[in-house]
Amino acid sequence: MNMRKLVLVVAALTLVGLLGLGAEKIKAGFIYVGPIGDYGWTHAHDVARRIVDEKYDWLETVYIESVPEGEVETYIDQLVRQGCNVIFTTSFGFIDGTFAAAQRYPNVIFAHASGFKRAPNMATYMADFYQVYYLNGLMAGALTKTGKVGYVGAFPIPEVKRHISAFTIGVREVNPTAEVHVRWIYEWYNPAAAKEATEALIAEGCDVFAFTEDSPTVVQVAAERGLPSFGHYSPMYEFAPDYVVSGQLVHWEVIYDDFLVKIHEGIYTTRNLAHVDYWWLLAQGAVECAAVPAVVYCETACVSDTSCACCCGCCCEISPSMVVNPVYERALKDYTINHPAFGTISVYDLVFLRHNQFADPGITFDPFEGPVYDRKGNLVVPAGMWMSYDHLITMEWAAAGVAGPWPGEP
Amino acid sequence: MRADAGTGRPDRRPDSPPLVRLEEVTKSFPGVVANDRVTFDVRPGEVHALLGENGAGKTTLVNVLYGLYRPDSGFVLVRGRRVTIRSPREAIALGIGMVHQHFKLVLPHTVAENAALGLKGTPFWAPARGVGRRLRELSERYGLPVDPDRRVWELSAGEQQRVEILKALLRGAEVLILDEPTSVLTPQETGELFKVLSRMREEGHGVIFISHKLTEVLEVADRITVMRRGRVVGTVAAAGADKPMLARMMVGREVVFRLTKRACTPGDAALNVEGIHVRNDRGLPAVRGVSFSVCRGEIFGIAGVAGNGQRELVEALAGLRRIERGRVCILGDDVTNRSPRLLSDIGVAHVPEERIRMGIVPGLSVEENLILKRHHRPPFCRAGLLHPASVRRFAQTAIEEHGIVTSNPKTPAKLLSGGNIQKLILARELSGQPALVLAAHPTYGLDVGATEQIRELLLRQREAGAGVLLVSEDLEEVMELADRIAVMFRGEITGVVSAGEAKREEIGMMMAGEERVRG
Amino acid sequence: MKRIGPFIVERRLAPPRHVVFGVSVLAVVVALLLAALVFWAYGVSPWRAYAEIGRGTLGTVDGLSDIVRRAIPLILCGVGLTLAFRAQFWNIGAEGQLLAGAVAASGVALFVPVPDGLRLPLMFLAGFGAGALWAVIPALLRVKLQVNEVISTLMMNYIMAYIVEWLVHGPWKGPTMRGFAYTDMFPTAARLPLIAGTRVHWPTLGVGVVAALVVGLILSRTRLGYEVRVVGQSPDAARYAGISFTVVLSLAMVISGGLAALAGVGEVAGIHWRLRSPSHISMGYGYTAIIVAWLARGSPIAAILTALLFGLIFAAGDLMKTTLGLPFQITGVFNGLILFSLISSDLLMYWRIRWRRRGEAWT
Amino acid sequence: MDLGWLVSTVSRALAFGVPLLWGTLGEIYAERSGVVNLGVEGMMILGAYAGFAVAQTLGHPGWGLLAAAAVGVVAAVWHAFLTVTLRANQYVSGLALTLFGLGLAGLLGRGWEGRPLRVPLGTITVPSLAEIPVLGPMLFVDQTILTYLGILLAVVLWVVLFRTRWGIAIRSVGESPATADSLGINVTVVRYLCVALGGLLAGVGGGYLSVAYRPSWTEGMTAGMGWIVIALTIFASWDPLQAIWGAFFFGALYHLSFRLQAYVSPELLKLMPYAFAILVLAVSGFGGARWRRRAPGSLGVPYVRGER
Repeated sequence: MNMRKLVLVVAALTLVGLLGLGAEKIKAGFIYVGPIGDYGWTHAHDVARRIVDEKYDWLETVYIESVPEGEVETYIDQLVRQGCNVIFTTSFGFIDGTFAAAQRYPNVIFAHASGFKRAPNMATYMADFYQVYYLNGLMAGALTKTGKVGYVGAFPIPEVKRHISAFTIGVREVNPTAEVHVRWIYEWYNPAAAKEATEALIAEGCDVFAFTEDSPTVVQVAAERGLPSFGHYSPMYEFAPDYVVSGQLVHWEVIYDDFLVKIHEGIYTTRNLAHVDYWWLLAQGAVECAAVPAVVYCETACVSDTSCACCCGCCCEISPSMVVNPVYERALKDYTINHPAFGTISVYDLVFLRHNQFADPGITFDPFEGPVYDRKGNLVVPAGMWMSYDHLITMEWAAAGVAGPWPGEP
Repeated sequence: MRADAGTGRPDRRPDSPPLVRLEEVTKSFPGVVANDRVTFDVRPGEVHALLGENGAGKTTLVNVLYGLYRPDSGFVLVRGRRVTIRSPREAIALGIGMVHQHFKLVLPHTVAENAALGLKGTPFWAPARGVGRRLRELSERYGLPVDPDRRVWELSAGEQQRVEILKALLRGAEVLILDEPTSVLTPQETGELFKVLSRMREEGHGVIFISHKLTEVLEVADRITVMRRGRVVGTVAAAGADKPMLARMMVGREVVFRLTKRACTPGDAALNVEGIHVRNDRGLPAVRGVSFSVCRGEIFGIAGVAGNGQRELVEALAGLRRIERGRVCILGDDVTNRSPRLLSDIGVAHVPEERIRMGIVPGLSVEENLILKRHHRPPFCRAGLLHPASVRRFAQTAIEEHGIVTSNPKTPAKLLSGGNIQKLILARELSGQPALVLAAHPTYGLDVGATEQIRELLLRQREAGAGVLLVSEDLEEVMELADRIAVMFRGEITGVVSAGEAKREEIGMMMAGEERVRG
Repeated sequence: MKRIGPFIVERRLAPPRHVVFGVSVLAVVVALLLAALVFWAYGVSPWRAYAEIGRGTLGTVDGLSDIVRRAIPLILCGVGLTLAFRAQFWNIGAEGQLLAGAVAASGVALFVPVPDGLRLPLMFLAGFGAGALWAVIPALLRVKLQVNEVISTLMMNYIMAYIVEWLVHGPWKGPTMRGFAYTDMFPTAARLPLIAGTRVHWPTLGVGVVAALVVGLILSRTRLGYEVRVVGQSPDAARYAGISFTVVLSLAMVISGGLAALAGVGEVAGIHWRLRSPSHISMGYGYTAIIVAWLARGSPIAAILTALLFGLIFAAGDLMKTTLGLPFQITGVFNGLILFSLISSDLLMYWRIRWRRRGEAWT
Repeated sequence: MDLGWLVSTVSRALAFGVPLLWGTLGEIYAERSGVVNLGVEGMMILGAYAGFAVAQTLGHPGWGLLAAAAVGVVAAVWHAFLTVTLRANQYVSGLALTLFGLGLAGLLGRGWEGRPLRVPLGTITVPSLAEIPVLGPMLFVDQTILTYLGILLAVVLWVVLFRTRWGIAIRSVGESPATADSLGINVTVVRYLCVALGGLLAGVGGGYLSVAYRPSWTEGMTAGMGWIVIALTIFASWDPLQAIWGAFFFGALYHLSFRLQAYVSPELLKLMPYAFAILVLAVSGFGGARWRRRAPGSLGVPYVRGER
């Protein structure tokens, strides 16, 4: 008797809780692995947080930066105690702690970036760049004169390897003999190492650069030598306006916006997230191929440092994105190739053509469209096939044309 | 330079005004009054000796004069003017120079660099070159030959002393303080030093000569001031003084060092040393082919000026220093280069030269220090565990037997007085019937009472059948205690004589390496 | 002896225990006052800050358990360091030794086939061994080749950190981690039990407390402890007494490094359940333990208390980040301040200040 | 192997070796006077922070370097106060300085994080010398003025140390402070000055990182260089001239860890400077007393007048 009453009360409370969650204010906590002042990953997440925070009245956000991976549970505890009902953890290393916390706090919604463990109240999300890197690769292939393109990688993990291979496939598509030389710095954020790695690549004769590292170091070092490069993560055009050809930009706010609105509307609850996995690319607008981003939120008092720098006083006009730096427009238009699919075409046109294929909600092309051979000559993607999602996020092989160390190469 | 100015007639009038005068100086340290209303002066052209036992307060007094200590009360007059000397720099500026007992030299530097250190008027660039030139002039004038470009650590003690004197002269010292200058010199070198001092006297310098050796003081000084326990006992003219009188003033009673010493009954060899070679800390040969033997029931004395290899010899015998060549046998067993622990276990006692640095662990308690050598053996240690009750029992006995003055066996050893520390070491080393006692400078720096007690103890060991190797700089002590005396010079034994037939002069010559006597 | 106004300042040779304690507490208080200035400069009222910290750490079970959890590695490293410091062996390498323990424990957890019941004990054993081995190298380098241990242990921290990096990027990279640089999760049998409702891995805590007691006994009641003290206080006397530096320093470092390594075992088996990048395994526990041992003045028992104090500071640092919105670097500033005021207070212990008695001279 | 390798390696070694060289020269002076300062890392990071913040605010790298030097001096004088005046343990004080410096610089630098410096210290090309084949591009292109100033400074500091009155005083204070004191050298002043000089040079070394080498502020951007400096000081036998090639040798190692990545595991290359420091110390431990590179006689020992 008593027991049944208890069950009823609990059920009622849970229901009220769930409904309430849908209707009332959301307090979202963000846990970052790095300092918000880096120029990459954490910074981008924080910019996105501020954008969504400004956008919705029903949303309140808090964040904690520089959280060691093993300590994430402690901080989740504290956020829950502060009343957060949605918690984003933004580093792969938070995977165990977030998953454990999701078990302990069944009434809190968790979302973990870049991971693969999910639960009824824990989703995963990722905005990936490999399509953008491919587009950048096309341009790099056209711009290199020495036939050597430099790439400074942070860690030899599948994410970065995927980017390098996509980039290399792009380079090879327009310049079949070019090589992509890779150096690892084994850190997400180490300007000194990035500089020395770039110098090492320059010494080897590389003359175009791309990278995965959270600072504009590579761009600046290359620019000092008058060499073009591609920005990464944040807009880096302003650091070297004459030398940033294009770049990869992220828009985490697109994912956060979607996710939080769906919670607010009661679509996502603490019970139905086990299969919610955002893998958003160009088509969803979570990433962008550009030297300068398209949209600038200026009515909301300087949300992005970069927009601030270029239009101080926050009287920004909404400008179209700069996909290709005009400085390099000529060179890319003059570089024509005989493409197996499109015949004679300038690289400039090819970039936009491919871009449109990616941006098409139906996505009609993938950089890893078979046949793809790794650099040891093995066929890794059969002709006509695309890579599966699982294959993409676990890939370890290096595409043909990659030169340099490749730890963990199969 | 003041030294250049004083080339006129030496001024030896006894009534000429003093160069410096210390008036009623009192200086105390925690627990001890080192100087108690001391008045002392030195006039131009005189050597004024400051005589007293170790710890009488001589060094403290001159340290006050040299600005190293500030007096608690009293004051200093230089050429009649009252001055406050806050630092050696000010003392130097006032024309006071000092040669410390332990030389204040920077060993890795050259002679010229040492001389240039802190010297006013040296050129900024390449100071060593300019000073070297002046050094050569001065050494010629005062008869102090030394090469300015040599590294100080390569020099002998006598040469290092010359550098110190030159340093003072270079700084225009009118008053030169020499603290125990002869303790590191051979008799011959001492003679040379005395010649230099008379040269300085002729040039009008005042010299303060600190010593506890009566003979020397009588030989070199014009006036003698005797200190005891921080006070001045009296000042006498050297011309009217003699040894017994000075000794009485110094010690406060008639000195009779009469130890009852039974005739030696040498037994088997306790120690056999065959042609050993040992290097010093700098890797240079310090002991070169030394051979001798010590019998049980015998005290074998080693005399010689410090720094001629005695320290290295003793350390080698105690297992603390590698023997490069040669053989050491104790009680007939070859123990060459065995560990100190093994040697100690087979009955070698070692009373080390540096008793505070090596002989005790200052922070550990008295009782813990008493088991230093035997802490690893029963009854103090079983299966790796210490046995506090046995330690306590052993300590209480030792403290009583040797009259170690300590409030409590748990007191840190560093709080004991020098004499008590040495008693602690002897209590530890002589417990358990050692077969061989290595005693290095066992009475150095101790007061008369403790000295006698310790000599007594060594004789008792001899009678109990131990072989005793006694190393001392104090020739009197060696002659008094030892049955046979060896003299070391430059790492070799220049000769062995039996105590009965030894003459001071003969040993003195041997200490200078002059003569070899078979014995 | 000096006179300052009506006071006499005298040197003392051996400060009594209560003076040592009083001065140490005073040092911590001074550091807290200095830290209050930092708070104030940051626009946070120091009162509020300390009140929040007090409430958030000492006032809740979560807070208390967090203090203890952070204190566990500090106890183990700190206790080990007191032993090394008593031998005057400046082991700055607890961080590297901790990582060595983490590596060995991970190796056993992931790759050694043993029955489940034996897995954890074996992990502790292997961890101790690895830390001991890593720590004995600088001891031997010092005894045999006169290599300054401050330099060698410091450099070996970096070397071990790179070895861990290499392992997680290379041979030990977990097949289930989708290429990320982590090892796989430990099997359940290789995870330490926690006190219910907290993240305190109590077996390691127990090991730490026992280690403190054992090291305390070693120091006071064993031949090794005696020899450690002799070597530390007077190397010349140790040589004279025939104590083998090789044996004593090696053993002291075996224990010191082994205990630091146990802290590493506790971290991977109790918190992370895997090996990961070194900067995430240890929050600089090995370095903080130096302060822990220093503040404990060489007493392993006192190291438990000082470790808890620094556990509190770590926990307070977390709290400052979340509730006061202060940046995390403030913990480093804090630790630096405490260390500064501690070492400055050392001198204080050796001076006694008392009123000038009537009749004592002025100068 | 072609000359290009050599040219780029030497050139990069010079660029990366600069902070090491400046820091080491400073530490040599501090240690020559008898004071170990393990706070180099802390002084460098404070210098890096101050250099960046001031250069960014005032818009000229020169001011930044001046500020870096000043901050280094302040930090070093603090160390000197603790170790010389209060006679605290030099090792622990240095560690505290490093902890404190890293924390404080991180705290203050939060607002500046990641932002590139507006006006970095430019590189220079030495006219006419740059034309020399091989040597020109190797030594006279793409270096900042601090590279040459550093080498010049090393020579000057060597001359001062071994050929002037001041040098004799400094070395004597480090070998035997009692002797120096007895001859009227003010040990305290000499030690303060040498430690302060050490801080000044370490500060400039740190400033170079944030103003010239990588013109931006990053938390912890010294990344263990301070410890390499400590090792280098020993490696160079406390000799400013030997510090030159020591610093550039370690600089080359760092560069090569990226150049040789394809052939050697990068972790192995990165731990090389640290392993090498231990190795050098161990090797110099062989061969007995005569061969040993001698540390200043009273290194790490506080001086107390009249203490016996």
